[in-house]
Amino acid sequence: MNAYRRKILPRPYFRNNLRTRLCTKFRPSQLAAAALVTTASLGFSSQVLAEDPIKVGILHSLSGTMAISESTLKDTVEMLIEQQNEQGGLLGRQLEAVVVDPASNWPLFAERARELLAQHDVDVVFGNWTSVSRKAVLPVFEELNGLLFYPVQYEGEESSENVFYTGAAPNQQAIPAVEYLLNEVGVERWVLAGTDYVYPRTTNRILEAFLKEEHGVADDDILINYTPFGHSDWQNIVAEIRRFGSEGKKTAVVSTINGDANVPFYRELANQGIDAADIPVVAFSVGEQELSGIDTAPLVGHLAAWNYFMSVDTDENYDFIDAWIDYTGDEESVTNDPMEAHYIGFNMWAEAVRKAGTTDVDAIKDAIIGVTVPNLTGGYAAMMPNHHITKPVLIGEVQDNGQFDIVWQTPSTVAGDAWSDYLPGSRDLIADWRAPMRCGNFNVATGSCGGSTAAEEAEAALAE
Amino acid sequence: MRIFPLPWPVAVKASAGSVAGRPSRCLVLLILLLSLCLTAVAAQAQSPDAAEDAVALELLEALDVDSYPAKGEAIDAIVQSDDPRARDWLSALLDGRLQRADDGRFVVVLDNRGREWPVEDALSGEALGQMSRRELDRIGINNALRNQLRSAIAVVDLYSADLALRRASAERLLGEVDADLAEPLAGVIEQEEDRQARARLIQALAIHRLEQGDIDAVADLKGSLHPRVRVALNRAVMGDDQVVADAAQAALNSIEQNLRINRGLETLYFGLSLGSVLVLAAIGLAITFGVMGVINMAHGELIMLGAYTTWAMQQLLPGQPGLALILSIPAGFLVAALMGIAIERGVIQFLKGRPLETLLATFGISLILQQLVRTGISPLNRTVITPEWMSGSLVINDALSLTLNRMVVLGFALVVFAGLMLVMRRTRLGLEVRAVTQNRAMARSMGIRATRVDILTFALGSGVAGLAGVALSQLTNVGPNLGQNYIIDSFMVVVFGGVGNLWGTLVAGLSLGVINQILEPWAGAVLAKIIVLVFIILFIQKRPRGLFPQKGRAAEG
Amino acid sequence: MNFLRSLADRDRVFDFLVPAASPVDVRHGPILYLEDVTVSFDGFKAINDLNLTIDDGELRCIIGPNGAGKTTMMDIITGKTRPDAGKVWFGSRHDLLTMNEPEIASLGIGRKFQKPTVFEALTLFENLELAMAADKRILPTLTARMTPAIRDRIEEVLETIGLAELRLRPAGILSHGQKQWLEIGMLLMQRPRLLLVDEPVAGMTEQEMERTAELLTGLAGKQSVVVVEHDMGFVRSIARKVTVLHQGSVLAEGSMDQVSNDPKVVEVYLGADAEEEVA
Amino acid sequence: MHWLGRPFTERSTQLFLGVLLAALTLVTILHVAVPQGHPLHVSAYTVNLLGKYLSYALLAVAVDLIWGYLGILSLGHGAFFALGGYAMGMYLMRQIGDRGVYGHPELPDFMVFLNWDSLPWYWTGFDMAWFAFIMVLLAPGLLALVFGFLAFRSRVTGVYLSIITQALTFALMLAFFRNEMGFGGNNGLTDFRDILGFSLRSDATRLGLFIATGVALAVGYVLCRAIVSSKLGRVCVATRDAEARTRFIGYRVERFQLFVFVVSAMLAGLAGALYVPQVGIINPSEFSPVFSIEIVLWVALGGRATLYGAVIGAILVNYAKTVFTGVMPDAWLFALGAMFVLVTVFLPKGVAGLLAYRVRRRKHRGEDDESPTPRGKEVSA
Repeated sequence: MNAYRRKILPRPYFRNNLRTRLCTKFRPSQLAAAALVTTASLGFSSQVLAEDPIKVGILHSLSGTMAISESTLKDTVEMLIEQQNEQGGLLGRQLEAVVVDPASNWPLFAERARELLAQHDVDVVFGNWTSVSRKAVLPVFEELNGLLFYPVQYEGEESSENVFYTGAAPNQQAIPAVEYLLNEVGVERWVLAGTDYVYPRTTNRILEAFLKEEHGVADDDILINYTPFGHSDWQNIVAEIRRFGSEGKKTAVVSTINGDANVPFYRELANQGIDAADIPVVAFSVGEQELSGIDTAPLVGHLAAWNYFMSVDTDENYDFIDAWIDYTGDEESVTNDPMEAHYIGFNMWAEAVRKAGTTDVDAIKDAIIGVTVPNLTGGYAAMMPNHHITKPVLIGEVQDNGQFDIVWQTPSTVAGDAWSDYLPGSRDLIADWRAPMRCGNFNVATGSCGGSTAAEEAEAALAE
Repeated sequence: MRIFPLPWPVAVKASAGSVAGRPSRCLVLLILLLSLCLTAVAAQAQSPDAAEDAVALELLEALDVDSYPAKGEAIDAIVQSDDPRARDWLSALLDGRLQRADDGRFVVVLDNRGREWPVEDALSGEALGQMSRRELDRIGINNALRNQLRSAIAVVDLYSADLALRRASAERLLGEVDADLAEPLAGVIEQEEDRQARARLIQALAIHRLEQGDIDAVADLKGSLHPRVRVALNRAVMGDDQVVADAAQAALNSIEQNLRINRGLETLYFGLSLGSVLVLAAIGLAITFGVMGVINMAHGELIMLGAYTTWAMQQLLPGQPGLALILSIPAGFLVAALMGIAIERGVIQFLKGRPLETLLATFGISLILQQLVRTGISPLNRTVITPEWMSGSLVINDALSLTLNRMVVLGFALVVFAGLMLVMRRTRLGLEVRAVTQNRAMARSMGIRATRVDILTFALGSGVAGLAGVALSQLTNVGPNLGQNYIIDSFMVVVFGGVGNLWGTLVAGLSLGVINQILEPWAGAVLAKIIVLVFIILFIQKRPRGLFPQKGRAAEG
Repeated sequence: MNFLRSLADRDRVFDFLVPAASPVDVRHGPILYLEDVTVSFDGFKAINDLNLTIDDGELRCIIGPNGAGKTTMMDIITGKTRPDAGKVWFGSRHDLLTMNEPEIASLGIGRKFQKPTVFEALTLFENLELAMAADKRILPTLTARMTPAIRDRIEEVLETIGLAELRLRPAGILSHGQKQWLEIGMLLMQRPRLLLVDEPVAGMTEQEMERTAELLTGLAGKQSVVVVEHDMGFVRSIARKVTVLHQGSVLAEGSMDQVSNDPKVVEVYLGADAEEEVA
Repeated sequence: MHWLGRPFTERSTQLFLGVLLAALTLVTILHVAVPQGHPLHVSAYTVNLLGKYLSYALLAVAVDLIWGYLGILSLGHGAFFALGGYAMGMYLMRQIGDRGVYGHPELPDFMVFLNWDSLPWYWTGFDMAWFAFIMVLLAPGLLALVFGFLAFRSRVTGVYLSIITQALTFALMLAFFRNEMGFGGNNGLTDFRDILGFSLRSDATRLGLFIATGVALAVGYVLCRAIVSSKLGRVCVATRDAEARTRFIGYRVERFQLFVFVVSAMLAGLAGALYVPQVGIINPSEFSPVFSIEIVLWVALGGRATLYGAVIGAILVNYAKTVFTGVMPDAWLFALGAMFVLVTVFLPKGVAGLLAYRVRRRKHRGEDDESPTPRGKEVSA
């Protein structure tokens, strides 16, 4: 515990904690006084902070349901900070990690984000996994003008001045995967199965529009299905997929099923005799980390689309894996796509700090656009003006060792698209945070930023 | 030039551009010869001489190119060379294990876990020890090649001595027979002795005949529930020949009728299987809650412990998942029962007669147990392997097959239930438990050690939760959150069935499962669950004591 | 369907829809009238064709061996248990079988349980306050104020049951006998027409028993009192008329002397006990 | 004396209100008057945090009212809290107007996102503050009325009631997770801009919300105190300890239970409504049964049937949570779990009981004045 504490704790926290312990031992008669001291101690930590190191906030859940996925990302950022410090830090200053635990609780994410920015005065934050947690912290980052690097694939439809999206947007994962199935596998019927939350909903809407508009797929040939989080009884749904796929046309499942629900899903597929050769499943949320906790036998041959696989055969990747295994001390530990996203995000931020010569948020925001750093798949990632990055898209086939066999890859990198071309609401929107536009939702049809004119026009239309 | 008939649509598509001539009967014979020779040569284990190695190396070299069409030709070349190692190469290539080391040697990777992989020489078959994955380059294939490889291996299997392989082959041929294959197929049907494989092959041929407009084929297809048959009949209905279309329509109608019945049966099975999971999860609770009146919120975590025991057993006995699973049944019971005793002695005995307080205290225990597993083992899910005999499904007919793992769980649930009934009805412990439940003071004065009975009852209920965990490890994730997903459902089942009534729990669990599965296709998974919950809430308001309330004076109070 | 109907059963929620309780009509004879009442639990007939009549102002003792159906009879009268067959009338106007417990209570039937149940966390004063006959609907209860008249009435009852000194102590600290008295006091606060008292002296000392006997005899005349008791000495000391229950129906009825000389009674019940009494 | 005025004559209420007022004033002064950087300055972050604790405290008071005094252990009070929160969240969503990313004048972003073309009917009216604020009380109140009516009428009490309240909040959680419901699914409602015309991103508004929560807590506390010290409160205690007896002396117990249950649900709704603008998001996880059980722990730790104990418990546990999850995230669940066990086994009267015991011992040393512990009802008494 001690080593752990030393590793993750900024020093002021200790003092704060000591104080807390002292003041919880109040007597009844001193209730009011204790309350006062407690209150003061809560607001205390910002004053004792030393000005010297550059502070890197880490906002990943270390407890609760999301700890499964997020705690390794915390370790990743800590490893990157350690590596950076070994190289002499940045601008001659050391980096210091400030770790807080939002405990998989969305309101707590907002509170912790505020703590990082307002109390600890961190220079940059790496964090979040779920969309809802990002949505929860977004107003805080905008209000307090912080920097957030968000490393997970997401539904798009967002571009904030203060957030950098290093994970895939739908056009960097879902659409290439579907194109692969169309062109290489010859799929004609589609099952879009997902967990009922915003990422699958949006992705499936985009895919539905894409399939219908671009490839003339009929309504009857698309089956959309949503299940709750952690769904474990897949019998009916798999039976439906089986029937849907037995109409004589090649069928594939595009799965945006989240986390825990996947194991029972694939098991049921295998048990009902659905083979990857008959009906392949391409998943957007199943990576090495998820595979490490399950019996991979039923999954072998199914597909996943990511921007990185641990099995990528490049030296950068092997170096990264070696460093990661050394850092965790666990020969079995795996790397995955969001880790690579943090790797890219961290290097981009470091590069921008060097370029700007300061950690000042506004300076970084300007400097980082256009920054290009190597990714782990043998190419380069560039920060686009819409705060998304360029990524290659890889399709991998699950192997029995829990790794992916890469079967297809986009010829070049794809730039992330904040606003999907396939959704009516966002078709006309673009994001560009360079001067003079500086706008996250510029409407090219009306030529204005944000909704104000759109609203006026809508009202005018109503008046007519 | 290709030598195999390529029955799969994608494979056909992949080869469409290059196929010069369709495979003919002599090619099939060639395959037959090839397969015979493969087995014969392999049996003699002759080591090929150097000249052969040079040829073989050339064959493999041809694979290590960038162009996929070139690789396809290289695969054909390997098939045509009657090298005895060809089949091993092809399957290694299919699995992505055929790789090339930096020194140019071709190797087969034996195990690709970790960073260092054990490999053997692809030509000589001698073990080369471990190689770093950095030194190796995989020979990549794409889907078209994968299908080509599978076709190549599978058509060979049609002539295999292994019955299972032949059956699988026949299955695959359904709807894929073309004119070139039709003729030799008739010969194969003649030769085939296995009824099942034979019936399949006849159907496969009939589909082809139907496509050719042969009305007699409808008779061969009538009554088959196989989706491919249905597709073929559907096509015939759409076809130009009115007579054939009418016959096909008639056959189709009877098939549809049959399918509806099968779907009904399938839904019933799904419901019973879901119900059996609910019963398993709830039945331990029916004992601790129903008989002792203890609200054990840590019940879910006891289930989780059972599941983790299964995982631990499989770790202890690597390579024998089935044995480990069977051994986990007593082990899971024991672990959960011991934990139950600890909980009873440590907390619950101090809270006698304060059910709401036990609820809070055991909830605290559940949090501790969860976190214990998270920090002690891992926050990640654990891999529990499904043994061979529990994978797959029992095929009743082409439209109805029952998944084996769920069938085993269903049977297991019934066995556990019967066992519990026996314990409660036929043993001294059961008698004492019932006595203590009804009148504690009186039972004590009769010389029954009530404390001991409490401990044993709680251990029994907890142990059964452990058994549920063992079963659930075969259906769902084994992770720290496992228990949480079942606790509310378990309480619902017990309360719905009537507290203190094991039969009630069984009936409630199974019926809730069936209701849920009937609702699901119609309302969707989430809504179905909400409807069931609301139904139970309303039901409890109407009949606060559940389906089978305890009667009599004692219950009136 | 039943569910919908029960939703329509509005008078259970809205007080103002309930007709005000009408006073008990005893002009045509008895205050409590049970006819051919039968109830069974799992096939066991706890009450079997029971007929019983209590007159206004009477003090009646009911005795009988264990399992004779004494407590079940009380449950039926107070609406806790529904009989399978028979009639139960309170006065000549109220069919008790159509009413629930609070309705029956507000008609003026008070019950003291075998095991004394008082509100242990509340003071004696508050126990009595709650029991007092008053408007027991929600808003009147919420806005109820303590008036001198109420206080006097409570003090009066506290004096009657002899617990005035303890008025501000929680009822949980009382001894067993004191709880019995407090419970009787609570019944008095309700100004009931009929008091059902279940084994009032079980576990009491000799003095406590005497005091209880005084209390109960003092009540008779103003209220009708039905006492169920095991203790023969106590019954003898207060009884005017005694009913003997056996296997759920009336075995004998009359004065204590008549009953104890009835050979049937002696045979089934008094046999052993009577000898003890004599000794 | 008027029933509402009665609490002000009680010493514990005076003390409670005094401490609360002092705390509110002190925080306000330290926040506004003391310059930033001064060690005694209370930051906006802290004010916000304290505001959250206070709304939790109000929620705990609501739970204590029915659990402490009526013996009804609701494991679904999170549902009423969340409903109040959603009512407020819907108002705040409507206040965004056309400032959403898509610039739609009426529809919230998530509806545009999911291709809805008009507001669902149940969203109408929420653009008006008065309507939304009424719904904050009405929505949870109505749910409590219907649910309680059915439950108490059939005498579902004790453990059974706890279990079905848990099922209720679980069912609601599943329902609100559904995107078709029109409440934003898993993401819930977020990205609020302003409330009653004040920007939610300004420190002054935050202070205002903190004070408003404090006032709401005071009002809720006094209301609950007035109820429990009226005759109705004594009927509640009587019901808790001996439900059958209460019925026999002529009280329609189910109506009293229903009345207090509805009041408690409305208070919980109010707490939720004050919570949402301070944390900036409302999503279905507030419906999770675990949260509801945690509320009960606050009350148990603070001390049942005291009201002020609930406040102490809520603040204590949440402060501990803030500190622990920052310092030792792994240890937090252990600590929380241990608290559940230790409090129920060793500290049945909670912190308040401990305080009261000390005070009493100091007052009359040696005098035996142990009042009986309030206990939950037996499964089948």
